[in-house]
Amino acid sequence: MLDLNVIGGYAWLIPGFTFAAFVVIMAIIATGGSGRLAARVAVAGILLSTLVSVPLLLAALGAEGGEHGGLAAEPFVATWWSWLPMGEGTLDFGALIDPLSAATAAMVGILCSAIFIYATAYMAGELEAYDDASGAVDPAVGNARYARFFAYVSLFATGMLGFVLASNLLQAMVFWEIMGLCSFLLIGFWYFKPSAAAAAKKAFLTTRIGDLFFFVGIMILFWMHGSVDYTTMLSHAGIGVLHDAAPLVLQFGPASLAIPMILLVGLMIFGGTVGKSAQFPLHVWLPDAMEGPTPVSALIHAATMVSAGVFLVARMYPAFAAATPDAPGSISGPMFVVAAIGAITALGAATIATTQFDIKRVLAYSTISQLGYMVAALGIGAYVAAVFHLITHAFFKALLFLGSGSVIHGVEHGMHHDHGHGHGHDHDAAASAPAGGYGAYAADPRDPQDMRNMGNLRERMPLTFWTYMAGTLALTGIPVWAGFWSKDEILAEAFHKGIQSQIVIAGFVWLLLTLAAFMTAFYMARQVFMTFFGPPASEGARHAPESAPAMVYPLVVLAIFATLLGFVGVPEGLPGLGPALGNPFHHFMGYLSTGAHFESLEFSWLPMLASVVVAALGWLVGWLIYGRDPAAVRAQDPLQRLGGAWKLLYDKYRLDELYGLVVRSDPRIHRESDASEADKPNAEQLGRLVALVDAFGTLNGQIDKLVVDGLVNLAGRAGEVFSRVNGWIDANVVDALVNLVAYVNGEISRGLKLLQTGRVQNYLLVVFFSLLILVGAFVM
Amino acid sequence: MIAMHFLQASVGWIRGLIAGQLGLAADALWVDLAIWLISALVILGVVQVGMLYATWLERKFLGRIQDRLGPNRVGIFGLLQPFADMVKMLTKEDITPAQAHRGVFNLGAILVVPPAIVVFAVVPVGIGLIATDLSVGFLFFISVASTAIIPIFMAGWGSRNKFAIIGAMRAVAQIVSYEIPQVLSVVGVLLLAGTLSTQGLTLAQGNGGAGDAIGYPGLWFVLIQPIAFVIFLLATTAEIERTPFDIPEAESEIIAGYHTEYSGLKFGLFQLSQYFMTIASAAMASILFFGGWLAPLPFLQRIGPLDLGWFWMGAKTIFFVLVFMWFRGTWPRLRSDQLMGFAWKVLVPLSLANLLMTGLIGYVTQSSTNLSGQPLLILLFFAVANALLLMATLWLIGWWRKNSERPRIRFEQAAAGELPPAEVAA
Amino acid sequence: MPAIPVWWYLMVATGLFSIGLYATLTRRNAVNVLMGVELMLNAVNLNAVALWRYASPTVSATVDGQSVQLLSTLDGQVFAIFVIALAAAEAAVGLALIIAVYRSRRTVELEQLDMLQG
Amino acid sequence: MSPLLLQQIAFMVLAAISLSGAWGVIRAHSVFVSALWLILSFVGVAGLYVMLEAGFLAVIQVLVYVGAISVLILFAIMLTEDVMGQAEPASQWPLAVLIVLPFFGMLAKAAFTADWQLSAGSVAPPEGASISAETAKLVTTAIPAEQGFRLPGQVVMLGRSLMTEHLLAFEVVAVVLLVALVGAIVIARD
Repeated sequence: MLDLNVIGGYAWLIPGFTFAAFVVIMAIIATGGSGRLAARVAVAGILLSTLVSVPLLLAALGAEGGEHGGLAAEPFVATWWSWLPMGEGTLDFGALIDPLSAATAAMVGILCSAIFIYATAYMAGELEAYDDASGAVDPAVGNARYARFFAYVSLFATGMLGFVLASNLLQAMVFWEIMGLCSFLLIGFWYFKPSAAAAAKKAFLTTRIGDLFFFVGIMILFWMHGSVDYTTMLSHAGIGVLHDAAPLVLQFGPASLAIPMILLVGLMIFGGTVGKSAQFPLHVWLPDAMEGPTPVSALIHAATMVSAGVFLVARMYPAFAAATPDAPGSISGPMFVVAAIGAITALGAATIATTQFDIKRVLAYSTISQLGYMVAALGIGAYVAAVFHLITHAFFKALLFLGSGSVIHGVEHGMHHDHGHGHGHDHDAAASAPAGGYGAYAADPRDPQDMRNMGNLRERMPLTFWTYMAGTLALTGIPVWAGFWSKDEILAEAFHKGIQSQIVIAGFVWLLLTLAAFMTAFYMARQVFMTFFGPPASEGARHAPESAPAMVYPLVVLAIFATLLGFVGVPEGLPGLGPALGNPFHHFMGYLSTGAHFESLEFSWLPMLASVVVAALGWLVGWLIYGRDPAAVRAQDPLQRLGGAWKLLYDKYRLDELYGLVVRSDPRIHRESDASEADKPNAEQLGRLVALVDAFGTLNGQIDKLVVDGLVNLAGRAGEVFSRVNGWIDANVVDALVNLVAYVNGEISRGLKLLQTGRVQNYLLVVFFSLLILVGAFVM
Repeated sequence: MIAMHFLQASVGWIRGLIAGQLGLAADALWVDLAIWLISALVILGVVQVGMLYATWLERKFLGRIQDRLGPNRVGIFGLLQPFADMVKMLTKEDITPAQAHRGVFNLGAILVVPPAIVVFAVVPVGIGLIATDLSVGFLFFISVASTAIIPIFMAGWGSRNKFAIIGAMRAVAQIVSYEIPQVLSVVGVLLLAGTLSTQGLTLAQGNGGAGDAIGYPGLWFVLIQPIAFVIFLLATTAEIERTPFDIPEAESEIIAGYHTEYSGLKFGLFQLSQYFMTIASAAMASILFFGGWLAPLPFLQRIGPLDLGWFWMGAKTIFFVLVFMWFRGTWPRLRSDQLMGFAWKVLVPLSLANLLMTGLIGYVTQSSTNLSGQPLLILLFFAVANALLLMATLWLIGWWRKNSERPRIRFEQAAAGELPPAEVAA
Repeated sequence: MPAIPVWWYLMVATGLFSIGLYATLTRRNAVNVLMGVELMLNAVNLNAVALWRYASPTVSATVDGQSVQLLSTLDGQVFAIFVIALAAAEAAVGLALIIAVYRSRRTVELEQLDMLQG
Repeated sequence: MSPLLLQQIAFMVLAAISLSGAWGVIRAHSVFVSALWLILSFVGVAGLYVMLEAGFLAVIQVLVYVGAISVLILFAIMLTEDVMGQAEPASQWPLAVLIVLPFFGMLAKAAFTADWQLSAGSVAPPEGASISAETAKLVTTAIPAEQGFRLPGQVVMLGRSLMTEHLLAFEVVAVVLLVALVGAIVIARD
């Protein structure tokens, strides 16, 4: 077996390889080298990282089995270099390897490898031909752009891996911000598209809000512990410090407000999560982030970076649970807020997803929803389940995104086949949309991302379809696929605590999450039926080819993961399967750094049955509405008959508008990203409104002329007379006084000026005169 | 230590002698006064006669160098020539220019002599034979010698004569410049001797001297500090404005420099002071580097009860006076810019390097217990260091010569048409 | 007790200082002003050395079998040495300034150097 | 004539030299002559240092003030010769008198009336005198020798004092001198 103490010492290679790849690619770009070479370097970098991170996970698995919390309580800590001497200790860059970081690092490595390989093919369009905003075509620019993509994603992988392995909170924050930067760069990868540039800015600024809270949290923790090392902060003693800390008392005159430190710290750290993991109310950036290339959506905005927020809460979980350090599963302190936010996000995003037409946008809301699941799970103390879902979700959501990318790619190629002109893919569709759009809620026939332009892809792209189905089944929680086991574990915990233990918040969470599960099945069914079934709705769908092998094989790999990964976390109580598999995931992950242990949940059929039933129901409803005649629903979504409620959902609860109103009236910040679907008021209603306004205006005008103007003119006359009097006084009294003051000042200054002789001896005379007086007073 | 006691004993003996003659207590103030008076008279007498015969010696010596006889009419070998010169000088008309500032003009001539005499107060000629053994003897010599430039300034300014003022300014610039390498070169010796007293400096160079206490062998410092000696000798030659450094009174350029307007007795005073300073400098060179009144070999120090310190001191002093004359007889005068450049670009860096070298070796040898009792090893150190310093000296002088000669080379190139016209015009 | 009371020295220092001050305040020529400053510095030095000699702490000691009082510090002299060193620096910079001013204005009369007049 | 009287006479002569030199500075009609008077004053002060048993300082005074600073002053006068007219006082001289005279009076009063807490001690025993071990402990700069302890001369003690307790000031002065040197060259060069 692999020895953690040996391989742990090489953990720096994990982010090191990708960073080296980044540096090499930057050199390639600087020297004008080949983009394909850059892609190969990036893939090589991440594969080497994976070759270290997977054995690291195996070594961590082998190192499990300590008496008091095992590897979690006694993690392997490596110091890479001492960065800053601070106070008594130094701030080190290093690695902390415990079950959480080892599992996540391996997951990130495998996913990044798959996505990088996929991207080499997906982004190849950049290489072939390139036209930027000015219309200039220059292959060298395309080449550099292709290479730049891989530079960015390599740097991103560095950030994510460094964040996961970080040994202290400040190091984590540094890599966290590197990720934020890469996210910004990659969302705005096609920066000449106004919508992409706006989306990048939006994502960057929105997450900064969360990061501010995060940083404040770090500072509070440093103030309390004198260190930002995880091992110091999150040990049993460190949690004790947090537990015993005096509350922060805010004084408002006579009233005072005492904020427990646990709550303050937890909420501040959670602020970072809300921003990064796109939780309500800062979730608005993530759907817009789909402006970036699809591999980026899969990598950053589905699988890794957004789950970094969840990872952060999981990492800091002992601090969140510090109110009851010995019963880690109980809900206390800031966890209420975490649970509520997570549940609201899960359901809210799922409802929005039911109304979207953009294939990636649906998945984006699905991602938000699933992140809400994880956050809610952490909030109700289902730590293991949350981490489990984090891992499984990363795989199947990345699979879905890559699948959607494959679909878009196919449809787009189909369109090219049809029209024989136009280059590039998802970026130029929106750019070429006519200014007026295609009417309210109608599909742009040239948009390769719109599900209403698809159909029948099941036959055109069979491998994509089948792998996509694996991801869908996993996401919707159909038994044996990975998502079922992880989602079921969350729901079981919520059910257990909420219904059986009568904890209100957990019950609330269970209710919302179950509803969200139904919604999930429903919108995924809708998506699958609209995309893959029925007759083709456009030339693009009709001629869509299967994607390149480099794109399909990663899908297959991920599909295998999405299908089978769940078996590592099958509840032990499940008859038959459970005892056979033994739930290794829980045994691996079930300890906290404080040494506390999460007991395995007693198995109960009820929540499992409930979730299966809900998922099945969702599929059923989805089939009833969308599955029977996909062609019709592509023309007009049946749910649109819901009217206002549908529009509210379609407009994402109009949160963007609200923020725009509150934060800044410039509509560009929130409107540009969906400029193609600007809502148009009904013309007829508009006409009536105009007539009414006209009549009112006429009446108003008369009143204005007769009454208001009269008053105004009267006031004007009076004002004029008064002003004349006033003017006289001003000129003869006030000005005279002012001039007098100025004159007196001038005369005094003229006298005082004489003191400034410019002769050094005069000054010296004054100096010694003063000295004479001073010393004289002293001597006498 | 032994020498110290001996010194005190001999002072006590003289003191007792005087007290006995005058019938006073040995520690009375009068005895001190009498000793001072006797010292002053002895110094004045010896130095004045020495000065007179230094002029004779110079004329004879230069004569030999220039293949002629020198004074040979007045007295045998012209030995009475100085007295004849003195009579001539005293009987010449004393002229004060009408435009001159009378007070400053006269004071300049008068004040130029005292510093040259006062410096002899710290010149020892044997055990106990020193006017005052100041603990800061060498510094006293330097500071008093440096005051000699004030009367030069007064002479130049008071004469109301362009040549006089130019000569005075040149003299002051030169003396101020050369004072620096002069002092810096001696600091190495002072470090080794551990004292500023001239008597102490002398004793430090003998066996059992003060130098013994800090582990150095009884050797003349010229052997340990040869570079410093050369620097000191050159700087001193410049200090006393002797050829080749006699630019302030370069007769072919500015007539006679700051004493152009002086005649008769006052002119004589300038000559007097210059010969005094020459003798004093020669004495100081022998004290600092050649063991002062110490004999070259121990058994030559005394004959029976008679200490021969005065003889050795006199011999060394006359030797150095001859050296100065030899310089005058053989070397051409420097150009003014060469003179200043030589002081600042060659002598000052070299003396600093020498000081650094001495300090380093002193530090190493005193801080290392292994070396403190090994004089030969220390001497080896100094030998190596001095060899290095000599190489540096040669390189530095070469560099300086190359740089100072560059204008001439360029001029010749221009004359030969080797330079482009634009550069010639520039 | 030394033969001369300490206030004799202090009076000389006071006189030097006052004369120096007068020179500083009344001389037209910048070089003359500098001379006044040097006089004042000399007065201060004299004061420091005199008070060092007369009023610095002593220690009882046995020298050659006799009990004597020895001055325990040389601080007054050290102070004076520093002042002299700084005076040298001051003179160098001051005279360099005077020469620079003379080059540009053809005068060193302080009453004509009043460019800062209000 | 006792040694005491002799000392007093010497003091008076030296004081007269110093003060008359200073007086000459303000009374001379020519700047050059002022400078010469100034030199006289410096020499007088050096003599007073000798009387105060500060021989090293006296020599330094002559070396630096007479040999260096005065020469600088004379040089400056020479270089600005053409503006040297009659050295008449500035127009504010009556005011200056009004300030200087009370100043003098005040300082003189302070010199007379202040309690100086005089202590009677000799500067140092004769160099080479043997001292007891207790004395050696008191005077930390004593050099051990075979037959007991020897006190070093004043110059040695001054050097040690500069290199130990006043080292910082010494270094600072060294830096100041260097800066002044460079600054003077920069200011005065063409």
